[in-house]
Amino acid sequence: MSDAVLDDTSLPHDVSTFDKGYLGDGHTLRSWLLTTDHKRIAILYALTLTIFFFIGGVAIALVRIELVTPAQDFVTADEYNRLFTLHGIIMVWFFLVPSIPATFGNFLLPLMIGARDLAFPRLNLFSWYLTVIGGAFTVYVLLAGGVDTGWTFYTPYSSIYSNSHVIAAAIAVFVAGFGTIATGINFIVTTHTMRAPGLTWFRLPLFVWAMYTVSVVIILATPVLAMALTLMMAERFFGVPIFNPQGGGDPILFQHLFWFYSHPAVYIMILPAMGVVSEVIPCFARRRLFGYDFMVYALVAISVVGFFVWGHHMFVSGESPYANLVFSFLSFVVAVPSAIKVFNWTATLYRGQITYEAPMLYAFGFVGLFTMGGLTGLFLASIPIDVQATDTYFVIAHFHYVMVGGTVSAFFAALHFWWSKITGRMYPETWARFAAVLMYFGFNFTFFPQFIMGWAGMPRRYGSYPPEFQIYHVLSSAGAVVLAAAYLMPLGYLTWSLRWGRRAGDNPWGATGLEWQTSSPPPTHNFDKLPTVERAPYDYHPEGYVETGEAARTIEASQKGGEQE
Amino acid sequence: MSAAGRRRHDDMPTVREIVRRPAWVLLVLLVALGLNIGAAFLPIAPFLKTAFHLIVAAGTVALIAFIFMEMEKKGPTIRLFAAAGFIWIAILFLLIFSDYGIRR
Amino acid sequence: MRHFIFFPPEASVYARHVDWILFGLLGVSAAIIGLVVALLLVFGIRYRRGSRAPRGPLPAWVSRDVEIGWTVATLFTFVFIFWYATASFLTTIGAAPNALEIHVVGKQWMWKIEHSNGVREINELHVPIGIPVKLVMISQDVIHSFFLPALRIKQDVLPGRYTSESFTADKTGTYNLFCAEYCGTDHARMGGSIVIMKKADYQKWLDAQPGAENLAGQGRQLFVRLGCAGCHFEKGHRRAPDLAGLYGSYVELADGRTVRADDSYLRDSILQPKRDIVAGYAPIMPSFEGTVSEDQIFELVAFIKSYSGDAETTQ
Amino acid sequence: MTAARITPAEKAALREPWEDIARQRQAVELGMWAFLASELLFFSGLFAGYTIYRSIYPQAFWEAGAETSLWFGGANTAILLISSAVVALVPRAARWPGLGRFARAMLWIGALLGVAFLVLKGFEYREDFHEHLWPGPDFKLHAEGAELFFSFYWCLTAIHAVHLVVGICLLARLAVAGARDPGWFTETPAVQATALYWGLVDIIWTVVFVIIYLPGRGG
Repeated sequence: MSDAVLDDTSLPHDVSTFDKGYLGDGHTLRSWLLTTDHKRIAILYALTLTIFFFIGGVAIALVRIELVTPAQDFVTADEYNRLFTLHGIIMVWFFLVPSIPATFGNFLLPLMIGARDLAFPRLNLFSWYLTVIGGAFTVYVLLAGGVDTGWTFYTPYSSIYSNSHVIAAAIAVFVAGFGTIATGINFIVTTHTMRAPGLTWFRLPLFVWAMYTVSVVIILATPVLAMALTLMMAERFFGVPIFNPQGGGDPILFQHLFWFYSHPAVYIMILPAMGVVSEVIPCFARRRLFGYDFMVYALVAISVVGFFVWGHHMFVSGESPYANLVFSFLSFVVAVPSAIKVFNWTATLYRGQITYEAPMLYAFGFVGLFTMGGLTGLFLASIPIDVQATDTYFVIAHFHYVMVGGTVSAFFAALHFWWSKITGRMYPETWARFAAVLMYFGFNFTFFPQFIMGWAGMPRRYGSYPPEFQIYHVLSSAGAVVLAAAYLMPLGYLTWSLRWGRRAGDNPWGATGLEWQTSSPPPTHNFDKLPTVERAPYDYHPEGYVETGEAARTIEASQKGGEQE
Repeated sequence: MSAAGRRRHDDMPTVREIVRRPAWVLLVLLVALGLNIGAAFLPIAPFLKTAFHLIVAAGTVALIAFIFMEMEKKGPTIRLFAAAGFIWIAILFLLIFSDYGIRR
Repeated sequence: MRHFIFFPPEASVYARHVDWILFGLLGVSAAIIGLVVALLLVFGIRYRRGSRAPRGPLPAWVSRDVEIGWTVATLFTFVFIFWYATASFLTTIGAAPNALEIHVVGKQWMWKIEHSNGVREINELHVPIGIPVKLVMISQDVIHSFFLPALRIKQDVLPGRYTSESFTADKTGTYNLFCAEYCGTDHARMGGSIVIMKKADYQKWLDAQPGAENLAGQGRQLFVRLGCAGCHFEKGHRRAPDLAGLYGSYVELADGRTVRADDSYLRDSILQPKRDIVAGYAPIMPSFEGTVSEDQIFELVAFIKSYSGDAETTQ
Repeated sequence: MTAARITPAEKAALREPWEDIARQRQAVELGMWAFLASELLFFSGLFAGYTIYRSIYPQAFWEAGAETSLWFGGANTAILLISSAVVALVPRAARWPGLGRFARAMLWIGALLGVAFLVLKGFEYREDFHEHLWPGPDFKLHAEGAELFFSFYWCLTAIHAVHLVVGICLLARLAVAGARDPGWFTETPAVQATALYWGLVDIIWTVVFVIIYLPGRGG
């Protein structure tokens, strides 16, 4: 309000605001740091998360250099432990968990449901600040010398034995956790109360469904982690025995509470990715999403049943064998809806008019890698296999297939798909396709060898290892170089496109979502006239496919009402 | 009962009308508290006492939620979210005791 | 050691069994991923933009029936895998009755191993083939995990509580032993090897070890030194429960519960004597927490296990 | 949906991006309930831990429970029940301009009762320290597990007290802001939200009281 004086857009002669949309609405630092516009907050998040992604990336680059040789020769054992811990903490809580919801969810959720903003814009800004404060604690930990507990903070190592900055790291996670809870509440309320007229629940795009279900998971799971960390900190700081066996406590209890959050956290990471892919594939296949209803049910099922399976992280922990049986069974059950989603994406291609722009390539990559990740999840759900594979590189490979192959691929799919909406510019297609393919191969190159060495017995979190595993580590490190290049490329060409990219029309993909009905980039108030909705989502129709010059293609006339069901 | 839409001055309840129901509920809650404390001193098996305490506590929680927090007047969505909190605690307890309940 | 490993050696029947489950899962996964990739490729090429393949809406029933079809098929497949994998897990619960018991103490950052005849080793575990072995394990500090990839077994080793793992090796050789649960600075060095030997070689190895009394004997000396004998060996009016034949029996406690006197019970009774008080006795026993180490507790328990009451009382 | 006829009071209470106070109120209420569900899960970790250890060390928990001060606990429970009844009157009254003063008086009474709770709690803590009920080397009880009981005692009551402090601040803030702008006070969703939060603080305490103060009484 008070910064209107500084705000050059309030001057009537500034013509550039007309087509710069929300980006033109103030250029001062203050206009960004105090903004309540969900789109600008999304940009703030994107920048923050990019920084953390690269800090986490540097950490793991050092780890991969160390692992080229079997001996501990590049960094010391303590430094190595701090590096992989930092990588884990940053990547999980400061990239993967907030990645798609806080950036694309923030940017797109109101646009997709035809709202002016999220329900609580100031809370939204506050959640960004919480993430930044949490991030500041992480940076403090980094500068002060690091933390060496692994991202899992297992007691009693974390609560008693570690000599590193455990409390600061736990506070970082705690604070950032409340940032995501705030975002989750905001998304839930927005989806419930701010949908455009006519936009019934079963007309919502799946991305919105994904944001909604993931928000429910966030608000119900994250507080349990917060309490687990609080108790761990209480034990470390005040010496009250809670997980300490010397006072009669049980260290396994921490694991239960931790995984009650951290297994659903995997779904916090992957559900938004599923939402993205469910938008991209129908658009580039020009085809209504196959089995929309089932896709919705699958999302809901995953988000609920995802809470029942945490014990499969603890098959060798000393958990009761009968609990192992229960958790193993439930883990197989939760794989069913994931499989349904994969089949539905595939079936969406049937009778489509498929083109292969970069977002579609990333989405294909996602389906392939997620399928691999999901199927290896079945290995880990079956007890005898898990006993051998857990805490080895098999697990590392498995969850990187899901989180990096899955979530990060989808993140890049989303980045390219909505880049024109966010910035008003097109990215360079050739470069982007190249990066997408490179990422796919670099990823498999890096992580596939880890399945083999994991099954052969290579434990995780080892800075030195028996020489028979060296070949796999060398392969993996070489692949990581390719992967790093594939991550750096978009940073280059997307930045380039901000200035020199082709100006995009409002709807370059001819997509059907409401977000494409406003200008690119959208005005601060999102829609000049709030839309009403009369159709089911993904109203693509391959028969009526026409190409219209600049805005690559549109689907206009055909939408006369090809309702099928 | 609930004042939907625009409110006119002549609809305004008296303080007495507003206070009556919560006051009765408070009385019940205080009596329940007294019962609970009293029951703690009865010479019966500990688990029976604990069960009684928990039942009384559940009643207290329900009264606070439904009357004081006006859950009685809320739509299904809000009830669903309130219920979700309790259901998820039940999930946590149920599955955590699938370990602790049969460990030894 | 070898310089390349593609598939871990299989040193027990159980390991080969686990590998068959692995192959089964690999087969199913290969089929599923093959299907998905094939569909992606076939649809992706056939229905590329502008191709001549026929298009048009699907009949409404297709979606529903296909959907239900693959949901049920997936569920069935997964439940089948669950059953297949779990069935073999169930057979591993509970060790053979006359297993060779070996005690393992994990500490930052080494494995201390005690054989029942008193032989001790560090970061090396020698076992014979063909005899069931049961490892009873405990940690002195943080959580560790005793991982023998060649036997496909792994079990976390906890502070304050015994865990165990069992195996019957059937292939001689030297194989990796790792700590698989992150335990601090030298986690990566907390390992060594398991040496699986022919029975005769094993006996030879045992005999070559520096002579020591067996574990129960060491436990007996400790028992006397700590003053336990004063109460537990007393004749006539006893202040403490009789230990003869105690192991494995059921004990009635003062609060009405009945517990089985197993390793954990004995350990708890030494460290936290006030927790499970035997019916009819006053809670007068002091705690030995901090006085005895985990390996000494193994000795005491071994002694109590072997004690049948025929021996002489105090010395 | 008659956005045209917005009263000044509604205008004061409306926040971006809302145009209709009734919908804004619905949204805030839903958000608050979602937050309360989240808060319940926050405490669930403590409750689960307590229950597990109590099942492992029933006797020690029973003995340790007897060491807590039932007088303080009972009085505090009564205070909190009264305060939640008082605060429950606020949203019922605040809607009517004529009852604004009454509603604000109830807010202050609720806040004062909250402060009274904290003061009693402070005395109780002091007594506990004197009796060596803080887990550590000179802890009063010897039974294995009694320290765990008191770990949970301190964590539960302290974390609850933090929530209570937040609640008192919210009540006071609402009362002050309501006095400054009585029109806003009749319309703002903050009234309902604050009352809900206070209700949750009371719900949590109800359970804490039962599991902390009642075990071990009467031999």
